[in-house]
Amino acid sequence: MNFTWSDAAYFWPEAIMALTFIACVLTDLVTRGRRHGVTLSVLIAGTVVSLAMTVIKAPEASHYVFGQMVVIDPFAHFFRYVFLFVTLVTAVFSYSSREIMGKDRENQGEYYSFLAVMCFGMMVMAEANDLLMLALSIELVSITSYIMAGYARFSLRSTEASLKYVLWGAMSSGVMLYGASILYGLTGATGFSAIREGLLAGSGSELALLVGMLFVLAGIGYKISAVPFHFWTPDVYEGAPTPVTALFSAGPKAAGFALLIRFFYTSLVQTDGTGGVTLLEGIQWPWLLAIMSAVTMTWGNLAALRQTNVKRMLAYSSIAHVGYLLMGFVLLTQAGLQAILFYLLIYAIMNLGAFLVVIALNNRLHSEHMDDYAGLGYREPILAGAMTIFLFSLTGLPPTAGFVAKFYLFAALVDSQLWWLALLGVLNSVISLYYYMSIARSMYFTPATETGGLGLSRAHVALVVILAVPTLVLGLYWSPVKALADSSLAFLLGG
Amino acid sequence: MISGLIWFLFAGVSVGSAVVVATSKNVVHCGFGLLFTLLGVCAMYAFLGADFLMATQVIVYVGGILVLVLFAVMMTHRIESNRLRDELVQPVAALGAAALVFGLSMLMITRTAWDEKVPGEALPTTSSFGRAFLTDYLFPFEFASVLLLVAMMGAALITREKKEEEDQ
Amino acid sequence: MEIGLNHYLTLSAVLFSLGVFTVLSRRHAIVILMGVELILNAAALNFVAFSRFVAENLDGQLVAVFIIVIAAAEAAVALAIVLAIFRNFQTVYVDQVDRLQR
Amino acid sequence: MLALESGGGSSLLTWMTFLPLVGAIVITLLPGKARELHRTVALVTAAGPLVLAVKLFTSFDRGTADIQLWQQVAWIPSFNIQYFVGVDGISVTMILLTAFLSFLCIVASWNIDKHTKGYFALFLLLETGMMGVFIALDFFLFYVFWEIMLLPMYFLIGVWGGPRREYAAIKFFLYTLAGSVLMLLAMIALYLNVQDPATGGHTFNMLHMMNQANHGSWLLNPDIRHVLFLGLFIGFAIKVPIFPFHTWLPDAHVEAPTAVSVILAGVLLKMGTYGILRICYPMLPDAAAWFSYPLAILGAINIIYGACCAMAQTDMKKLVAYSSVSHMGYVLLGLAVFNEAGMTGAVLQMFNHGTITAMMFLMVGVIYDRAHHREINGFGGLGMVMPRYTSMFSLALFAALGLPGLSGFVGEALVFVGAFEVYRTVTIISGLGIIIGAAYVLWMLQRVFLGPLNEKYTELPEITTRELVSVVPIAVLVILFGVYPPPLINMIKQSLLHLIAQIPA
Amino acid sequence: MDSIIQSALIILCLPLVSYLITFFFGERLPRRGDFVGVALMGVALLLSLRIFAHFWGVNDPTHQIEQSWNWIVIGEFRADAGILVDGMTAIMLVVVNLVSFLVHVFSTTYMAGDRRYSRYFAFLGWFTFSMLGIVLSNSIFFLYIFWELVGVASYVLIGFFFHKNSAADANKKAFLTNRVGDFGFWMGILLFFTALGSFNYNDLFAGVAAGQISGTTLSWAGVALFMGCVGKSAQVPLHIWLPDAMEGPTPVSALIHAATMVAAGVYMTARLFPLFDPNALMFIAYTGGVTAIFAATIAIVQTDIKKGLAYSTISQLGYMVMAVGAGGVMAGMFHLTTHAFFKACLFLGSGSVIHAMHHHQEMGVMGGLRHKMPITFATFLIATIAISGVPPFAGFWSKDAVLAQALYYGMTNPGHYLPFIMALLAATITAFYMFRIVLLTFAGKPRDQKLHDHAHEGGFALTMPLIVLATLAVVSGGFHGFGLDLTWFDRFVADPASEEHAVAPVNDDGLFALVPSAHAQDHGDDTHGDDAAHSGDGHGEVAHGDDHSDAGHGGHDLHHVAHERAMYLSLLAAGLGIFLSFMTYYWKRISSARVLAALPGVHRVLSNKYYVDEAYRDTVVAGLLNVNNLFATFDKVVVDGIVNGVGSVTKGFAWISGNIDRYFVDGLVNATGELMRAFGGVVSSVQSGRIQTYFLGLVSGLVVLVIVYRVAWPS
Repeated sequence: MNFTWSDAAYFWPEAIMALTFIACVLTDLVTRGRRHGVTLSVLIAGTVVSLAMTVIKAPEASHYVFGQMVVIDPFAHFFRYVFLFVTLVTAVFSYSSREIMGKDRENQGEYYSFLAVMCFGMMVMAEANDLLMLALSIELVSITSYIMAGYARFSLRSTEASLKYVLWGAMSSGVMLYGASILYGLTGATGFSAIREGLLAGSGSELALLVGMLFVLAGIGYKISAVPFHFWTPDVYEGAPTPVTALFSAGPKAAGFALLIRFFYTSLVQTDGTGGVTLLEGIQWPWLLAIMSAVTMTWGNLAALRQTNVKRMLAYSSIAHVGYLLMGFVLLTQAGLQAILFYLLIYAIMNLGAFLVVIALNNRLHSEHMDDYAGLGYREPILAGAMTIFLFSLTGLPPTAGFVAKFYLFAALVDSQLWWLALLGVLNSVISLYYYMSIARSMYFTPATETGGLGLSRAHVALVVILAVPTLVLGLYWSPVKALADSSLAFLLGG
Repeated sequence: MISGLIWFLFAGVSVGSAVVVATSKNVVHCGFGLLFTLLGVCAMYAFLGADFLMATQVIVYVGGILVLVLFAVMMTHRIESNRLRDELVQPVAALGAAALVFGLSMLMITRTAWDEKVPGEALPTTSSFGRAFLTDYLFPFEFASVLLLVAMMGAALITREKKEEEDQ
Repeated sequence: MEIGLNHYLTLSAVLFSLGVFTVLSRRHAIVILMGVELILNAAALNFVAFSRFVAENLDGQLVAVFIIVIAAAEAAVALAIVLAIFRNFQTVYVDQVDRLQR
Repeated sequence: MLALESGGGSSLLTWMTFLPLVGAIVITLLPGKARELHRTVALVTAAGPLVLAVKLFTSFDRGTADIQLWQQVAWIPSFNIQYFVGVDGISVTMILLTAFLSFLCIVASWNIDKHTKGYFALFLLLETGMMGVFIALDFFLFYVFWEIMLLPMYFLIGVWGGPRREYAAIKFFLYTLAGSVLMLLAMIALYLNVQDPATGGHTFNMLHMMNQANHGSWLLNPDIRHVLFLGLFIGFAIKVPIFPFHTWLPDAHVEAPTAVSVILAGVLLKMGTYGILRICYPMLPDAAAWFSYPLAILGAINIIYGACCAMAQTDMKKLVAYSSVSHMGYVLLGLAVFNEAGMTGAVLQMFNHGTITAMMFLMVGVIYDRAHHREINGFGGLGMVMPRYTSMFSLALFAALGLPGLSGFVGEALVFVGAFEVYRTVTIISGLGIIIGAAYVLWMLQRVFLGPLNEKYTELPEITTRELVSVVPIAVLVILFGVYPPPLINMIKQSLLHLIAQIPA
Repeated sequence: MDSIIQSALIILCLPLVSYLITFFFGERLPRRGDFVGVALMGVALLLSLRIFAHFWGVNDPTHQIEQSWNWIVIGEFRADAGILVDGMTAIMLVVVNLVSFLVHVFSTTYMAGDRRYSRYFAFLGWFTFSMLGIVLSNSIFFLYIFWELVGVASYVLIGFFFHKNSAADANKKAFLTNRVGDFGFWMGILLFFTALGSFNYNDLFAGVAAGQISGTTLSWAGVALFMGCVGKSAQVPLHIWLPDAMEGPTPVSALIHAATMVAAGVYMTARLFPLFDPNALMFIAYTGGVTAIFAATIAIVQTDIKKGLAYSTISQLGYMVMAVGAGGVMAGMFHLTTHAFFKACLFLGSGSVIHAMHHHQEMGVMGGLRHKMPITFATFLIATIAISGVPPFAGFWSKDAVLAQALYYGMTNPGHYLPFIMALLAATITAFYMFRIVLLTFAGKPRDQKLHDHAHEGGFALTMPLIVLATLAVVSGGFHGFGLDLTWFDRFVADPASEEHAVAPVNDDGLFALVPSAHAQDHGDDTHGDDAAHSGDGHGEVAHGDDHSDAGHGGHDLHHVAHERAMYLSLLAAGLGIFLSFMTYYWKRISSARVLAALPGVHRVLSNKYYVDEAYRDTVVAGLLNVNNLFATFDKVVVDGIVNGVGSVTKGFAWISGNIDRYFVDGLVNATGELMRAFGGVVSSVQSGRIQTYFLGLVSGLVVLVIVYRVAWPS
C-alpha cells in the first residue's frame, strides 16, 4: 500500500467536490431550504475551485492515490474537465428552470447537493481501476440519478421515470456484479491490470470470459444506454425534469465511456507500450461491440424519426450518438479513442445547448411538443438561431464542431478499413438530418400562431449563446482541444 | 469437511425459499421466502469460512434490508382491498429467459477449468477485514459511506410529505 | 461426497436464474426488488466461493461485504421511490404506471 | 500535375469569398424592420465581388495552365489542413459566373418582403459558400464550403418558397447530403493514402493528390480507385443532376423563389461538373478513362430524358428545370470524351447554361409576379400585350434550344464535334436532343405567347426597367459569347489541355 | 483585303444594319422605318450587281476569291469564319438581293397599316442577312450556323400574324421540320469533320478527292448532308411545312418560300457537289424526281391560289434537286435562278390579287380579273408561260437544261430513266395547273361580283416589281438557236469535269432514236448585261429548232444528243399541258367535275395531300408526345417514387401516423418500404412503456449477443 501524501495532492479536485457536497447540505440546513440561491453559489464556488485545482494539479503520469483501486492519470484528468463543465452548466440552468425551481417546488437546495455528489461520483468513475470501485462508483452515480429523476415529487411523469430507472438500474448492477464475480473467478483478482495478468497467465475458458465480460458490459452499457441496455433512456429522459435529462445525456454518459475504455483497454487487451494494441487471444470483443454500435446507431436514429416530443427525440438522438461513439471504440487504435474523447467533449457542449433551449422554451410554453415550436424562428431569433447551430452540429454539418468530431471518427474508421461501419455511420447521419431538421422546420417554416417574444430571462439566452459560440468556433479552429484529447490518451495505451 | 448432506439441506432451503419468492401470489409470503433464502446463503458463508460476512449478512441484510422491504410491503397495499394477490405477467417468456440464463451459466460452470485449489484452514477473518478496510480498501470504504449518506438523504427527500406551512 | 467449487457455483447460478425470473415475471415493484436482492446474493455467494477456492485471498469476501452495502443503499432508495409511486399512482403494480408517451 | 504560378499570395480570391460573409453579418446586426437598408447593404456587398471579378478577368493569365492568385495558410497543422485557395482555367469562369449572377439575383429579389433580413443574409452566405467551393484547393476546405452552401439553400427554399416548400427543401437537403457523405468517405480515404512530398505525412492538398507519385500502395489497386471514383462521382452526380438522382431538381425549382432558383440553376448545378473536373478526373485519371463510356451514356440519357420530360410539363418552372437536366447532359457528354473540343465545349456549356437558365428563370419570375401562377396552358397570346417581354423571353428560349449566334449553340456544337469522334452512336442519339429541345421550347412559346390573347391578361403590365436591368446584362453576354466565344475559350483552354494530357487514352 | 471580299462583307452587313435599325428604332422613324430597309437593300443590290459584272467579265466558272479569319482555336481544333465568292455566289447574291429589294418595295404598300410594320421590315432584313450568310460562307460549320438563322427568320416571318392559331402552328411546324433536316445535316457535317479534320470547303473537296473518306461512310455522309436540303427545300418527306408556311404575309412567301430560302437547299447541294458520291447522287436525283411529280399532282386540286403556288414551288425544287443529283450543277443553278424570278413574280402577282380582293385567297371567289387588273394579268401570264417551259421564255431554257441533264443521266446510267420520265410528266402537269390558276383567276366570268367591283390595280409599288420580274422571267433564260447564242449562265457555273458520268456508249436503238439530233454550235460571244432589258416579246407558241445536224450518230458528244431530244420532248410536254388546261378551264370541253367524279379516290387522296400530315401526326408527333408523357409519368411515379420510397423507407420505418410528415410518405412505398415498416414496428412495440418488456429486452439482448458470438467464433 504505497500511500504517500505527496500523491494525495492529485486527489484534491475530487476532495473539493465532496466538500462542496457537504457544504451545500449544510447551507441548505442553515437557510432552511428557503434561499436556494445561496446553495447554488456554494456549489458554483466549489466547482470553480475544483476546476482550478484540476488545472493546477494536472497529472502528467498515472498516480495511484489510494492503493490500486483508483488511478489519477491524464485520461481521467480529461474527463474531470468534462464533468466539471457539465455540472457547472447544469447547475446554472437548473436555477432558472420552472420544473425544478418553480414556486410550487420545495427542497430546491438539496438538488444542488445531489448535483455536487454526482459530479464527485462521475470523477471517481473515470478513475476507477478496480471491479469493486467500478460497481461502487456506478452505484453512487445511479442512486443520485434515481433521486434527481424523481425530483419533481408530485409530477406523475417524474416519479414514473424514477421508478423505471431504479428498477432497471438495480437489475443492471445485479447482473454486472454477477459478471464481475465470474471474472474474479477466472483471474482471482479485481484490479483491471491484475485481471489482464490473470487472463494472460490462466488457460481460462472462452465462454466464461465471454459471459463475465458481457454481464459487466451490461452494467456499463446501462450507464451509456447502448442497445440492448438502453430501454430505460427514452422514458426516463422524457419523464425527468429537463435540466436533469440534460445532465443525464452528457455527464453519466461520458463517465460510462471513461469506464468502458479503461476497463476494456486495460483488462481485455495487450499493449506493446508504443500505442499498438492487440487482442488477447481469448476473446474477439471488438466485433461484438461493432454490432452493438451498428444496432444502437440505427435504432436510435430510426426511433427518433417519428417522435413529436422534442425531449424524447433528443433521447433517441443521444442513443444514436452512443452508436457513433462506439464506432471509434471498436477500432483498437489510438486514433479511435482520441476521436471518442474529442467527440464526447463536443457532444456535451452541443447536447447541453440543445437541452438548454428546450428548458428555456419549457419555462414559457409549458410543453416540448414540436408543433408548439411553430414560428419560433421569428419570435425568438437568437434562441432559434442558437438551436439551429446545435441541430446542425448534432447532424454533423461542416461549419460546426459536430462535423469535426464526426470527421475524426470517420477518419479513424477509414484508417482501419472498417468500411461497412463507416458507411452505416454516414447513412445514419443523413437519416438524423431529417428529424433534426424537423425541429428547424417547425421553428422557421410553419407560421407562428401568435407573435411577440417569449420574454425569456436574459441570463438563459446568454447561456445558450455562450454554448453556441464554441459549437461554431470549434467547427473552425479546434487544434488546442484536439491536442488535449490526444495527450490524455498517451498514458492509457502507453502505460 | 462437513458432510455433503448438511450442505445440501441448507442449499435446498435457500433454493426452495427462492422459488417461493419467485412464484408466490401473496407478497408477504415472498418476503418470508426471501428471509429463508438469505439465511440459507448465510449458512453457505459459514461453510466457506466467511465468519464476518455471515454476521454482516444476518445483521445488515436480514435485520435491515428485509425489515425495510416488509415495511414497504405493509405500507403500500391498501387495507380495504384484499388484493394481496399478484399474478405473474408474461410467465412463459420469463421462464424461458431464466432457463436460458441458467443453462448458459451451467454450461459455463461445467466447461471452465477453474483452477480449484484445496481450501486451507478457514481462519477468522474479522481482523484481516479491519486491516483491509483501513489500508487497501480504504477508498471504497470511505466511498461507501458517501454512498449510504446520499441514499439516506434521497430516500428521505422522496418520501417527505408535502410541506404544509408555505412560508414565502 | 466432497462439496467443491462447482456446487457453490451451481447454487449461485440457480439463485441468479430465479432472481431473473422474478424480475421478469412479477408485476409488484417490491417483489421485483426482492428478485434483484436474489441476484445480488447470488453474486456475493460467487465472490465468496471464488475467494475461498480460487483466489485464496479475502478480496472476494470484502467485495461481498460491499455488495451488501450496495444492496442496502439501493433498497433504501428503491423503496422510497416505490412509496412515492404509491402516493401518486395509488398502485404498486408496474404495468399500471404508464403515463409517458410511447 | 498542376503547378503553382510563382509569386502567388494575392488575397483577391479571399476577399471575393469573404466579403459577402461580412455583408451577411452586417445585415444580421441591422434592425429587422429596415427593409430598404437590408437590400442596399446586400446590393453593395454583392457589388464587391463583381468588381473584383472584373479585376480577376483582366489580370487572369491566359497563357498558362498553372494555379494563379493562390494563397496558402496553415489552418489545422496537426491534421495538415491548410487554407489553400487558387484559381485556374477550369474555375475562373465559374467564379465570374457566381459573382455576376449573385449580383443580378439580389437585384431581382428586390420585391421580397417577408423577413428580408434573413433572406439577404442567407443569400450572401450562400454566395460565400459557392465562391469558396470554386476557389478551394484543399479538399477539406472544399468539403466545408460544399456543405456551408447547403444550409442557406435549405432555408431559402424552405421559408420563402412556394406551397410544397418544406417537402422540396428537405428533399434537396437529404439528396445532396447523402451524396456529400459518400464524398466525405472518399475524401478521407484519399487523405490517408496520399503522401505529402514535403512532410511525408497525410495531406488534403489537392495538388499533391493529383500527382500520382504521391499515391500510397493501397490506392494503386485499380478496384479501389474505381470504387473511390464512383463514391466521388455519385456525390457530384446528385448535384449535376444525373439521371437517376435528378428528381429533387424539379421540386426544388418549382418551390424556390425566383432569385434562389436562378442561383440554384445558374451556379449550384455547375458544382457537380466542376467537382468532376477538379477532383475526379485529375486525381483518378485511369478510373476516369475506364468510366468514360458509361459517362457518355449517362450524358445521352440525361439529354433525351430531360428533353422528353420537359415537353410533358405544364408548369413553366418545371419545364425549365428539366431543360437544365437536358443541358447538363451535354456537359456530361462533353466531359466523357477526353479531347479538346469535347472538354472545352463542356466547360463552355457550363458557363453558357448558367447565363441562359438564369435568364429563363428571371423571365418566369417576371410573369409569376404578375399572374401569380406558372401554368403554361393558363396563358395565351401574351405577345400582343407584352412585346418587349416576349422578345426577351424568346431570346432566352432560342438560346436554350441552341440557336447558332447565341451562346447555347457554341458549347453544344463543340461537345458534339468532340463526342462524335469517340462515341458515334451515343452522339447521334444525343443529337435527337436538339430536335426534342426545339419541340418543347417552341411548344411552350406558342402556348404562352402566340395564338389568340387570353382575355384574363388583357392588361398585364409590360416588363419594368428594374426587371430589365436584371436581365439585359445576361442577354448581352448570351449574344456576345454566341457570336464571339474566344474570350471565354482562351481562359479555359490551357487548363483543359493540361488536364486532357493527364488522362490516359 | 480584296475589293470583292470587301463589297461582299458590306453586302452581308447591310441587311443586318437594316434589321438593327428598324427593330430598335423603327417605330420612331418617319414612315415607320420602311425606307431604311428599301434603301439599304437597294445599295446591296447595286453592290451585288457590281460583283456580278466582275464575274461576267472574268468568264471563268472556276475563278474564286476566298478570305477567312480564325474564330475558335483550341489545340489542333480550328473553326474558321470566312467568305468565298465565285460565280455561283455572284448569281445567288444577285438573286437574293434583287428579290429581297423588290419584296421590300412591294411590302411598303402590301403591309401598310399593319400594327407591327417596322418589326416586319426588321425581320425581312434579318432574313436577307442570314440568307446572304449561307451564300457567302466558306465552311460547312458557318453554313450550318446561317442555315439555322434562316430557319429562325422564317419562323418569325411565317408566324408574323401570330394572333391566328393557324399561323402559330405553321411557324412551329416549319421550324421543327427544318430542325429535323438540320439534325441530318449536322450529323453529315460531323461525319465529314471527323474524317477530314476541317470545315473549309476546299479542304473537304481535297480530302474527298484524296480518298481520306470513302465507301459507305462517304455515301452515308453525303445522304446526311442532303437531309439538310430535304428539310430546307421542302423535299418529300419533309415538305409538309411549306404549304402551311403560306400563313405568312404574301411578300414573305414570295421572298422566302419561292425564291431564296427554299433555294438554299439546292445551293448547298450544288456547292458541296464534290462531297456526294454516285450512290448519294442517285438518292438525290430520285428524291428530286419523286418530289417533282408528287407535288405537281397535289397542285392540280388546290383551290387556294397561294397553296397552289406553294406546291408548284415544291415541284420545281424537286426539278432542281434532280438536276443536281443527275450531275447538272449548271442546269440546277440555272433553273434556280430563272425559277426565283418567275415564281417571285407569280407570288407577288397573287399578292396583288389578294390585296385587291381584300385578302381572300380562294380562287373560288375570283375570275375575270383580266380587265380589272391588266398589268397584274399580263405579268402573271408571262410568268406562267415562263414556268410552263414555253420557249423563248427563261423557263424553257432552264427546264430544258434540266430535262437534258436528266435524259443524259438516264442514258449514261442504264436503267435509270425514271427521273427523266417523272420530270417530263411533272413538266406537263406544271403547265396544266399553272394555266388552270391563270384561267380560274383572270379568265372567265367573275364569281363574286361584289368583290370583283372593288378589285383594282395596285399602285406603282405593287406593279413595278411585277414588271421587273416579268421582264427577267423572259430575258434571264438567254437565247440559243437560230444562229444566236445568248447563253450567259455557263460564264458563272460549270458542270464539274467529273468523267465518271460519261460511262457507257450511246445506244441509239432506244425509244428516242426517231428524234433527229440537232447539232448546236457552241460558241461564246458575249452579249452584254441582261438587265439592259431588251424586251423581246414571246415568239409565238411553238418554235421548232429546224436546223438538222448534218453529222451522223455515234461519236457525237453525248450532251448534245440528250440536249436535242430533251428540248423537243419538253416542248411537247408543255404544249400538251397548256392544251389540256385550256380545254378544261377555257373552252370547257372537258368538265373538271366529270373527270373528278370518274376518279373519286384520286381526288380525295390528292386533296388530302396523300394524308402525309395525318400520317406524321399519328406516328411521329403522337409517338413523341406519348413517349414524353410516359417519361414524365415514369419520372414522377417511378423514379420519384423510388426516391420517395427510399425516403419513406426511413419514414415508413418510423410508422408515422398522419402528421406534418405525411406528404413525405406520399411517394410509392415499395416492398423494401413494407419490410422496413414491419421492422420499425418491432422498434416501437418494444418501447411499450412497460418495464417488463424492457427487462425481457435486456435479457434476450444478452443471450442474443452470446449466441451471435458463439456462432461467429466457435472456440
